[in-house]
Amino acid sequence: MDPRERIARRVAKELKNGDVVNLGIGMPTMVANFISEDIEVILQSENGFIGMGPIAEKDQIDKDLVNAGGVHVTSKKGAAFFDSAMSFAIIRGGHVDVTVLGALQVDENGNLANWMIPGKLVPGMGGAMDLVVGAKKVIVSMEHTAKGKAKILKSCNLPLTAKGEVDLIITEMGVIEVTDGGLLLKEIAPNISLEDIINSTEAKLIISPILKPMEY
Amino acid sequence: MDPRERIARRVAKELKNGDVVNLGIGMPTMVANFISEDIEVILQSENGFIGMGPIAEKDQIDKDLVNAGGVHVTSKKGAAFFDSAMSFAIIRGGHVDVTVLGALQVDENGNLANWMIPGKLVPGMGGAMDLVVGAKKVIVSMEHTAKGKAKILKSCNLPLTAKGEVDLIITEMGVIEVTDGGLLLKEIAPNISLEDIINSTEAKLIISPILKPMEY
Amino acid sequence: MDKIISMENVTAHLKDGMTLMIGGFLANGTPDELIDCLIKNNVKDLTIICNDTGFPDRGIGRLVVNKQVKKVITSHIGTNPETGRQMNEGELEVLLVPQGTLIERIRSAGAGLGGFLTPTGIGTVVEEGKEKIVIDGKTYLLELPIKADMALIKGSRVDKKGNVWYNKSTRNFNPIMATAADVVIVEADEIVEVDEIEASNVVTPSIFVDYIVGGRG
Amino acid sequence: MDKIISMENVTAHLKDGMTLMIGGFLANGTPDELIDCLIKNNVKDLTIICNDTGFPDRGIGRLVVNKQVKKVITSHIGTNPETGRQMNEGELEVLLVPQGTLIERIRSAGAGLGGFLTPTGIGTVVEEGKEKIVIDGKTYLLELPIKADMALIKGSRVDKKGNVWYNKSTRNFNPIMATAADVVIVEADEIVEVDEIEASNVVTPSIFVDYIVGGRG
Repeated sequence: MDPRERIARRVAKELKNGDVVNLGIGMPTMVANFISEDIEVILQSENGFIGMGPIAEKDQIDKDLVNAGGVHVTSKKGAAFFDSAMSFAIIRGGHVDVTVLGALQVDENGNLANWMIPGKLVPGMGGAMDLVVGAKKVIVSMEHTAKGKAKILKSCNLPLTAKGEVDLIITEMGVIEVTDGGLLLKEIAPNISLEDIINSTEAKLIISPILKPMEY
Repeated sequence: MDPRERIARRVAKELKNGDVVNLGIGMPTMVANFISEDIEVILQSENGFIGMGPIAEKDQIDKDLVNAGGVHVTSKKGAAFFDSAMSFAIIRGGHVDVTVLGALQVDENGNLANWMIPGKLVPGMGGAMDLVVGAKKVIVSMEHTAKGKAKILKSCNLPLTAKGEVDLIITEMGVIEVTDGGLLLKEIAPNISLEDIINSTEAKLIISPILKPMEY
Repeated sequence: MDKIISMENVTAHLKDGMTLMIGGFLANGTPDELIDCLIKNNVKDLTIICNDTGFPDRGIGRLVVNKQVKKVITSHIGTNPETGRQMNEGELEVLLVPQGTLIERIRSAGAGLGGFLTPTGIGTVVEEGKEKIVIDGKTYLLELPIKADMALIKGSRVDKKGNVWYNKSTRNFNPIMATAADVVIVEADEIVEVDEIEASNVVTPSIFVDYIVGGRG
Repeated sequence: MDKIISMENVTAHLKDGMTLMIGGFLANGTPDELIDCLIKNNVKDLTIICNDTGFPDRGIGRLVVNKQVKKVITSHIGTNPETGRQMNEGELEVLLVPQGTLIERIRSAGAGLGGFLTPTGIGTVVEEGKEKIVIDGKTYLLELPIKADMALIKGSRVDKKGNVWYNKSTRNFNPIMATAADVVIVEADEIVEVDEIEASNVVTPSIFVDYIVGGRG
């Protein structure tokens, strides 16, 4: 299985019935494909609606309906549209249960950097800063390293998206919880050794006494 | 003609085509009856709509439509309803051209007191403080005196509704503009002498060099 | 996730001493049956946040008359003489807030803001005890958010997921209050199937609504 | 008070150096014909306030590509490489603002507020130069209102008085921008008779709209 799919599948398991969830652009979007059919999750799209459905097939395209990535999507029964002020009232006001975002870097203190690389890539923060501050639970979903370099650091050195807001990090190697005491490794992927994950992580990992195999 | 009707008629002359107008409870409400048919004035009701029409006749009553006084009214073609946050965004944001309110006291500095008499009458300010601060033009419409006592004072002694926001005072005796130099009497009612109005006013009145008869 | 409950089931959520937001403007757009329920259960020592205290026999005023209210945070009490009487006798604490400031304070809580700056109330008793901040030479009051344990609101049409549409002037404080309380109960004039309210016409998205009770229509 | 004008008449209102708000989110709900008009007239040195700079060939990005923009205040430029290039070359000033803060700053201006306190941006470069205020032990940034000379917005249905209804995700920044500019021009997908939009479904009340131009639908 593709590592990105493994990550998306594992993130999907974090979602509970009734959760209001915002999925970031890219890999987090894949999470929608793996949500259990036994639960109902309400997807919020920060350009202004709840009840987002799958990407529109060619014959489903509605010129007036896109997601926050500008891609034509569908809406589910019971969807509701609103303006951007309401959208961010929902986001900042704690009415989103879970937000899932990618990261350039994340660190031991739950700091997140995902919006710019000075002198190189400056896309802008879009709604990410509000989402990370406002959502009740912040899940970073990403590949564990980038070109062999660690992304889970002692301390982020790229400009931050938010300070101390990350709750959970899910990669193809494992599941790490941000706790007051540091990064707690709770699950490890079946094909990965403790040594592998420790070597791929700059931050100190506390190994959970009840470390479990990561299930997708 | 009833003095209150004269006041309402004169206030109506201040309104221009296209004006968005909020009329306070009581006498200001009467102004609507005297707006020229040559112009279109849009009435805003702070409980949440524009396009307010006349009081509902018995067969026109809609249980879901009242004005800010709780009275069943009608709405005009092109009306629009909104919530209270939007209503006060309109009011405070300078999108109301004229507000017309009654007063307990008004003074030389354009201060207004119209929301309470300590130990006696404490109805609350409702939307008055926002209206007086937010509307582009504030017209006080009231009878010139209360039980023979002056209401236009050197300085209000009742708790203020707002400081220095009144633009124009219209009573059955005359029309007074609040200027940086003080209260400028611009129009005087036909049946009233200068002595009458000066004696009925505690504040100093500057008599306009082009004092005109007040027309209704 | 069936949100529709009976009025009897509302009772379990009511507690003496709660802070309640109640929608409506002079008894228009007020959830009357939920107020009946509060009266029937004689829930006491309530702090109520509302635009006004209605009339002695209509709207929120009935709770005042029935002496269930300890404190009211509101913009207007003039249409209910009983509120004024209890205030003067020291039986009821009344905090008067300008209407635009009151609704914005509620919105601020719902929107995750720490407060806002308003010109309303400068130079009046409203500014007492509040921080003043000057921006570009103009003075503003710093007003703080206000939230509640529960919001009781009234919707004209509510679909079974909890999306709400309000008819005409019944909207007033209702949709904003729905964003600023831990638990939100909407009393529906009419409960409709999902998608009977066009998605672009929904005013309160379903995620704000916890429970729906059917009104008398 | 006929608000409907031709695209030629829009020209008279355009000036080099203006500050413009333009609605839309990644070219969805953007007034494309009004952007055509800005391009045709080659209006220069614009300051543009917008959610994002769209794409090089779609949405607001076309004005960037055509070098008509001096400064842009926005939350995202990643989908338009030309914005980044001009920024890096020093040809274009870019001020990046978190999306929720940007829309709230616009709302704040339209609503007559002096600013608001937000937790967004604390501990990041966004806080540089801004006042921090602690409320109940939590730190917030004081963010200030932002207004424009003109707002160009897109409406799905606009009645002849100027009441606007937006379909689905085209709403985004449009209704809030309509409250915060001296002159507001709405490009309509469809112009309808007064009262064809039910009064309780109007999103932007007519009083905010100065001119209506008919779009291609």
